Amino acid sequence: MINVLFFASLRERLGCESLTLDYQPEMKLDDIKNQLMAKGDNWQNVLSGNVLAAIDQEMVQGDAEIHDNAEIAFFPPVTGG
Amino acid sequence: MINVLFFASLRERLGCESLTLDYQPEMKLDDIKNQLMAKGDNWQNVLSGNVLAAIDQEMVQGDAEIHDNAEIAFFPPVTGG
Amino acid sequence: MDHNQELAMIKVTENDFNVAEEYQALINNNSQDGAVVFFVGLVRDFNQGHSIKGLHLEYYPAMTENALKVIVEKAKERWPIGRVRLIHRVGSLNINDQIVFVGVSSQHREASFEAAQFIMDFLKTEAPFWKKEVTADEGERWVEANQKDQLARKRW
Amino acid sequence: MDHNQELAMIKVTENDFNVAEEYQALINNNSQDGAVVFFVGLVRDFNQGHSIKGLHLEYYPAMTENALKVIVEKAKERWPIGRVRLIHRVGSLNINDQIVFVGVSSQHREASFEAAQFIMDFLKTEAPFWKKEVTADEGERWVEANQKDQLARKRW
Repeated sequence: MINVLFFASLRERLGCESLTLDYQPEMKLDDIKNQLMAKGDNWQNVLSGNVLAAIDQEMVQGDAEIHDNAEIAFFPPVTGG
Repeated sequence: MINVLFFASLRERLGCESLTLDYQPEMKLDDIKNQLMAKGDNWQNVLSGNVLAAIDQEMVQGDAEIHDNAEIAFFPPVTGG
Repeated sequence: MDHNQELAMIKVTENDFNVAEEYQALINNNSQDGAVVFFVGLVRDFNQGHSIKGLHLEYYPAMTENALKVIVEKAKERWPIGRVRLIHRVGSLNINDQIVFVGVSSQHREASFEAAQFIMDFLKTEAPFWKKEVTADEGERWVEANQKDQLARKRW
Repeated sequence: MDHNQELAMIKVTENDFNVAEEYQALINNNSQDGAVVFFVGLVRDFNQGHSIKGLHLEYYPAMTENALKVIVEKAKERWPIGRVRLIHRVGSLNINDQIVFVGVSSQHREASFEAAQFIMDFLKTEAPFWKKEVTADEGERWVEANQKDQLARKRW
């Protein structure tokens, strides 16, 4: 199982805070993203924008590998400070 | 008349806090300095080092002109902050 | 308080902070450091063309504090600094409220100034916080990330 | 307090200052500035190879405060800053005593950070203050001007 979290404007625009996906061997972050974008036009639109991602609370790029039980997070560019 | 002030290590090494000199038309700062250096070996030594100067409380270079009643100050490089 | 805790205090909290107390924690029993630099960020009344009434700060609880630790560690590797204190608030804030505090001590001022700027530049671009503003004219809006902050981060 | 006084407070004094009060004076009724940077310089226990017991700060009473005003004016011409507070102590100081405070507010953090550094770099090289240290090993000695400070000043 993989836990996927969404934050801030992504969470609001998707109307979703978290979901779970089945783990497949050799998955990369972009595979997860493509799977989510296939959920519909809104998912496609929102996730094709400027979206950052983290695996197990560390920022990663699209080619990062996923392990079983990973916590994946998608969020917009950060605006703290 | 011209008032000449000395600060910090210059004051201590010269053993002098202030003195007055007669004003001469077209005097420059370097003329004052040369006049003071002629007072003896110690004055020569101390004033030939790295010495800053101000006329009427503004930092100036050696070619600055002196006016009557000017306040001239000589001091070492500053070390505040 | 153990040694590490004293050298770097990092906190993400809903509570306000007290600048005088943070300053004391940077200088108490610290006679080797002659320089203290700090930065406070506050909620302004106007941002990105909108008049602001307040804001809400969202974060990623499992990740944010650790992201800040990584940034502070990078600063410590890069400059000879003494103590660091970094506090970032989350939740609902009003105009003039304090948002963020970064305090750095060092022997000489250059290290403190540069490390404090480095920490802020990385915090602004890499730490998972998101601001939603309550505007006077358009209701609520998510603050957009700033090109200028990306550039500031790239200079290091 | 008139408008100018509020925007730039400059003081040369034997008295200590209170960082919390200075911070309040930078932010009170100031909802347009989202950034406050400040620097505090303190007496360290070790300098230029000597263990220090205290120091005496000499200045040029007729000139020093005005020299600081000129430096602050230059900073205000160069960056969009709000308020500036600059305090420099003179007379006898002990280890850990506060020597100098520079506080700057601005809308965005870059201006405050740069202006505060600019003010310190010019103060260190152009404002008539001289430090005489009381050392543990060699009695009293005048602090020597620092090549690094000259370089820092030249970057602007």
